[in-house]
Amino acid sequence: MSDIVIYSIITLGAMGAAAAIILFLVAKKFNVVEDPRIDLVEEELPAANCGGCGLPGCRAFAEALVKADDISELKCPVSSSEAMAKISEILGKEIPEPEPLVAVVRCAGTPANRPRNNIYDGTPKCSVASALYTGESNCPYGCLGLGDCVEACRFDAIHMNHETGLPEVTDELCTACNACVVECPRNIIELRKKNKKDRKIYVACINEEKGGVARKSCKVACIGCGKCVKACKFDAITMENNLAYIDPVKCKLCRKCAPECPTNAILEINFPVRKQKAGAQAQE
Amino acid sequence: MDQAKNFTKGFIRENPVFILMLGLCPALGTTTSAFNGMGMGFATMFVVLMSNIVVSLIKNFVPNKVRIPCYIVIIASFVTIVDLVMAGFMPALHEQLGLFIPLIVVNCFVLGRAEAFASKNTLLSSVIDGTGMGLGFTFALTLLGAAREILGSNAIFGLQFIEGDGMLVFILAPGAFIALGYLIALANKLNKQ
Amino acid sequence: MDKLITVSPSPHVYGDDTVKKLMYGVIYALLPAFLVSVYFFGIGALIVTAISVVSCVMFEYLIQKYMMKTEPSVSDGSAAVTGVLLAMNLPTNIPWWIIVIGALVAIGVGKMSFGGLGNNPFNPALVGRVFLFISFPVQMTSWPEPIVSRLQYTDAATGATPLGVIKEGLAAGVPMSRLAEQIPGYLDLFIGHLHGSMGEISALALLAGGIYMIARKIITWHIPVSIFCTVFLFTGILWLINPYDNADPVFHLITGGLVLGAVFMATDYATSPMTPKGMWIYGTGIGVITVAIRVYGAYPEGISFAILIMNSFVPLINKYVKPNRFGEEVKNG
Amino acid sequence: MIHTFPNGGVHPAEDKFAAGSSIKALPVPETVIIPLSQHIGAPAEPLVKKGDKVKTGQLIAKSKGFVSANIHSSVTGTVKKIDNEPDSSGYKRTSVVIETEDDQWEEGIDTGTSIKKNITAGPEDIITRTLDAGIVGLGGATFPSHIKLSVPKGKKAEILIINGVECEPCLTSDHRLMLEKGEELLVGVSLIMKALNVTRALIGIENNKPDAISHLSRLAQDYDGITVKTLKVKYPQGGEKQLIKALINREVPSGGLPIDVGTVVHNVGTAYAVYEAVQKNKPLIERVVTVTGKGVERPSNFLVRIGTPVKTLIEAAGGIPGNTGKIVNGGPMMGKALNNIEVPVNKGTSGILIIPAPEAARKPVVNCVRCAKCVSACPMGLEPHLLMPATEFKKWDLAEEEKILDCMECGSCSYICPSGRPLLDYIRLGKSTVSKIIRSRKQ
Amino acid sequence: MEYIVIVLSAILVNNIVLAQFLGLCPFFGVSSRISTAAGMGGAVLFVMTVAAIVTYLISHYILIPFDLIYLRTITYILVISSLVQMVEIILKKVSPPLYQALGIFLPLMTTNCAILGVAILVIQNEYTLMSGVVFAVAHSIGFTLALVILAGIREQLELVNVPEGMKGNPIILVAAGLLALAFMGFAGIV
Repeated sequence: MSDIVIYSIITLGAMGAAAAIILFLVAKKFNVVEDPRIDLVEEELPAANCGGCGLPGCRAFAEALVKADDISELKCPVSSSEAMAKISEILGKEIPEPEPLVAVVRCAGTPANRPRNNIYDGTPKCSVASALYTGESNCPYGCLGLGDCVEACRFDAIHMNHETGLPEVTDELCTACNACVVECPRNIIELRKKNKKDRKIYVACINEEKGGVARKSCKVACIGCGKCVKACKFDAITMENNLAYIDPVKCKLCRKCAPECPTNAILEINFPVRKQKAGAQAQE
Repeated sequence: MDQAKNFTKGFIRENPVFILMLGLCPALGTTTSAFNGMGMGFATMFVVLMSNIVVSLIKNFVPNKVRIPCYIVIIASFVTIVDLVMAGFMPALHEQLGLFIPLIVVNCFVLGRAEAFASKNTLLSSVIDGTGMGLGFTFALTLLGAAREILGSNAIFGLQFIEGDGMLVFILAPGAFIALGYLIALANKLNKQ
Repeated sequence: MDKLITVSPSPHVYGDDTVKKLMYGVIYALLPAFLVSVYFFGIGALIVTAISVVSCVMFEYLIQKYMMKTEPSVSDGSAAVTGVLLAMNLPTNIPWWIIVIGALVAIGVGKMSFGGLGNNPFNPALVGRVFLFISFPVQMTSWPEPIVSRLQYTDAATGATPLGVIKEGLAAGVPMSRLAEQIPGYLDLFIGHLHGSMGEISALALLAGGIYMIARKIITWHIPVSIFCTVFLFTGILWLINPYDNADPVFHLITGGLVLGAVFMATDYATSPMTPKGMWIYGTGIGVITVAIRVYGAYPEGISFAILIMNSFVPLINKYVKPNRFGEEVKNG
Repeated sequence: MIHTFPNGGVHPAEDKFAAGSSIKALPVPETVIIPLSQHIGAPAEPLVKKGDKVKTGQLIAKSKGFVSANIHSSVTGTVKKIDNEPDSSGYKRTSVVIETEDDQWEEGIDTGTSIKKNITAGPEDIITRTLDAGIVGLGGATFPSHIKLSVPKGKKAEILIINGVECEPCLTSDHRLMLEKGEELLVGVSLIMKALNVTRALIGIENNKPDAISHLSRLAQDYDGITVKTLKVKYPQGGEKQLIKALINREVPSGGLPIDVGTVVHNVGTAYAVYEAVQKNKPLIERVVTVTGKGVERPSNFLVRIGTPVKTLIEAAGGIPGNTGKIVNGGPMMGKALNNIEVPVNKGTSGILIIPAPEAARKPVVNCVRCAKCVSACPMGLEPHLLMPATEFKKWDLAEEEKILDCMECGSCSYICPSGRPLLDYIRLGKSTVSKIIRSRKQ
Repeated sequence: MEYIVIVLSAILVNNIVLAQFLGLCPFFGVSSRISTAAGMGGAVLFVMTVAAIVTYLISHYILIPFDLIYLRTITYILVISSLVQMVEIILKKVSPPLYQALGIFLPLMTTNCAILGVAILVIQNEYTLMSGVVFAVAHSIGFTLALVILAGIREQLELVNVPEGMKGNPIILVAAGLLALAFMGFAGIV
């Protein structure tokens, strides 16, 4: 019995020592200088080398983590979220908490406001329709209503309202990831500052045509009359290419501009109902 | 960490087979019947538990550079113990599981637990984690084994409930893949709810 | 103009082909083979086909409606084609519940799990057939006697297929010349008077269907022809080397499911290559594997497995065998 | 032996209803809208302003840059405004709107009908005249023609190919032009040959126009080096690359130009315009437009002043039929559907097609069955079934690898697809995205 | 002839992945791209062959003479893991391109049960060294074949809409199951 124990210990010990020495020598001789953070990150990983992350082994994953600008896409099925948090700490790749933003759809061209003059029968994608022509209305700037933004959203925060034919953003779910902004072929969606109680006030139109032309294709188009610019006390509204724009940073939410707009192109959302002229604000 | 949660996570939420897709080789290779699956599950569970204990005990003495080889040696020792014990006491089951007993050593689930959990947590947590995950693994293997046995030989734990042969294909390799595929789909669905 | 005009990207005209037309074309092409088997196997052929088609269509409908929650598209006829093809691959005395299992596997596992028509990497009917073949080897290999069993569904007198006779005979060391006496004459084999799966018996009727499909441009000739050529060549060489232990190439061509497989199963759109060059590789592969299984393997018949195996290579073939790109080889003449 | 290109192509119903109707000159319209960008390349720069009086044939906008073309007034009258007017896509482009008062031609333009066969101009003169006259490819591509007439350094043109294929179904404008202006056309071809310094020219015509083939063949006997070749009917034989392959069996390499294989391709309409510009000093202010469709009362070929609203043409052909579903600028395979018939005819308008409502609708889209019909229909040897999902799932690497940029947007794949899949819609999208990616990579 | 039997058996009939359930983690983990799958196959070919040789020598010259068969598992895994690490370090220095092509798969080898499994099988089947090498090479070819085929199917599935519930692992397992079903046709071929 003792023989077995002795032999086992000797053999294993000898092999272990041999392996260790060889590895040590080899590692010395063939040393390659690498980003030291890779090792640090690798230490936090489970070293299961299971390939579950889609990359061949934990080291490859660590390298990918070090290389990547945005590590939120890289996931290890074995590691806990604490480990990942620690890794992001090592890499310092946590994006600084930005000012909260929310996506806003700058078009109010419902079928009632913006009559259809043809039927689109192509692939139901805004990008396809936009490359082809102006869309089902005459407004070459307006929302095509085919939902590329809805598809782009990974957080289920944007949905098509089938009555208005326009997308609507659920503010609580919106992470301001910019995906819909990039996807919209007409640049209708904008990320704007998130205000208290999700209040917002903005020009729901990006039509740069001359007033008459814009008005002809859509009842609620901004016609570039400039009344809102005069009404604003904070210089928050600028007029460019026949189009008013409310700077979300300068805007103090005073609501002076909205009643001035002759076409109701300025939308106020989540404000208490106005005492006078309440009927005109049907946007809630 | 909440120990109860720590214990139960292995069943569905972080089930090594259904969710993490670890340890698939024994999960498919040994589950020709519910009993075989369970046997393999318990053997693996023993190794996970023991290696978790040892790793958690020695975690402060092992230099970081050589920790992986150390863990592998620890695991391999327990695997050898299981192998020898099973060969001695349950030769029939040992024969059935065959190659997959020594291969527990390369089951990335076992090493994963040692590295990801036991090397960073207390002894108690590690024991609970090892037991929970081990039971989850056993549960998965038993379930898969049961499904294959029911479909493949009209029996469960060896008890014939319908006369005649079942769908032989479920005892064979293709059935294993297909059955696990649908079980994972089911687990995903349950997990979502 | 009273109505609004339509606007869409070009082109503004479309060809006449629809998936529905193509699928029903396949069903029409299968009719002769079906009629021949009704002639030889009678009531069994009718029952097996009916159960198979109904259960395939039903499973597809139920899965689409209640599991995938999409608009059911069973009217396109693809489920019916799978049903008929599955039936064609079964003996006509097989118990009904086995057919239902086969249909569930074919449609549920083979087709709908991948997202339905066109997404499946393996031919659904063959998935169903091979699944049954491995699961229920006894029931799947007892072939009813042609003509005499016409009025019986199950419990008919059974016999072995010509390929089975040869496989067992050769394994037992009986020379080919003696075995030839135990199998029907070549004319019977060609018309379909033999033991076998419901739809595989009549090479003549199947070829007629194949010619119809090629004429209607439902399939191209490349796959069937490449399979036939490869099988003929391969078995021909074996036969020339050793005529005592190998059946002759004509026998191999007209027996078993070769014609059914080559014309109807291997040409399945979703699971066959996209280019003529790829089709030749695919067909040759099927031919070689079929003969290898028939001659060296454990099973007397190999075309089903061969097609499934080559199905798995199709993504690779499609990836590496591309159509002739215009302007790639500049030959100025 | 009747030639065609070997791989791909489809054969839609030809429906050449207007083939028998001779070219009629349409009266000068009351107002014309002349866009400043009727060609590929930079828009022309206006030379007139609001209130100016212009004469027919007067230069009103000058080409800006190398790839650009001159624009001439097609009527005599007063410039009403220079403003953004919708083009055939509905998007607005700068255009000159002229109210017609009279039809007085600019001095020096020969408006007579006699045929001037005698060529006196040298190669340089021919190119200059083409540039001055604002001639662009009249087959629909609207690429400025003078560029194609000047062979780049280091390259040599051997054969001139004249495209009389008119492979688009329904359209007949080139067919009628070949029948009625054959002599002028051949003089035009000789002029282009002289400009390019080549001795051989092939005119390719599909065999569904036997009258044009025999007419031109007979006339061509008097012209050195010009041969008429009969081609089998197959769409898209009018594509430059396919036509070159069909006629002289040379393949233009991927991303290359016809000149890379020693040829230059011009449309018959362009050849006729070159004749008019050089021999008659007449700028490009009118063209032949087919107005046709199943429900159209009088399918016709009109000689139309550039800038005439499409509506005027349709009315001249009998008005819009009651069951109209779609109005297409161009042929059914590559034409552009209009959402507004006030838009003007421009240099690239070869036809106006009116499609009845039942035929205007697309087929319902079902799963791809991988039937490979699109692969065998693609004249460029691409795999539309692969390019569409590559775009759909945003796999741009795959799309680029599979040569999505070689697609010529002929629409054969969408035409043939039994599943009604909008292959070309996606491929077009993929093309624009992939070329954007390539451009940004180069920077 | 013996070698042909070993080769055909290992590649087609008893395919290491599809029939023996070894090496499933990389089979599912590294089969998303054909190129990656091929790289992994190359790495497996190399490591499996070397591992089979080294473990054979250890078994025959250390374990059997000293009657230490029960140390098999522990010594093999030790040897394989050191071997893999050594090869990785050397490759990284000596041939960075090769390291890029193969080396990145090397860490996966330690926990690839196919490597250890084949090493044990070589001893269990009592092969000679030469047969053992053929066995290891054939098995790695079989592994690569299955891996590349599955990668092809997965690349194709990436371009279609798989139903929500089956997306990801389930459909890959089903595809692998059907692949195994197809490969059953080779039964009895040797």
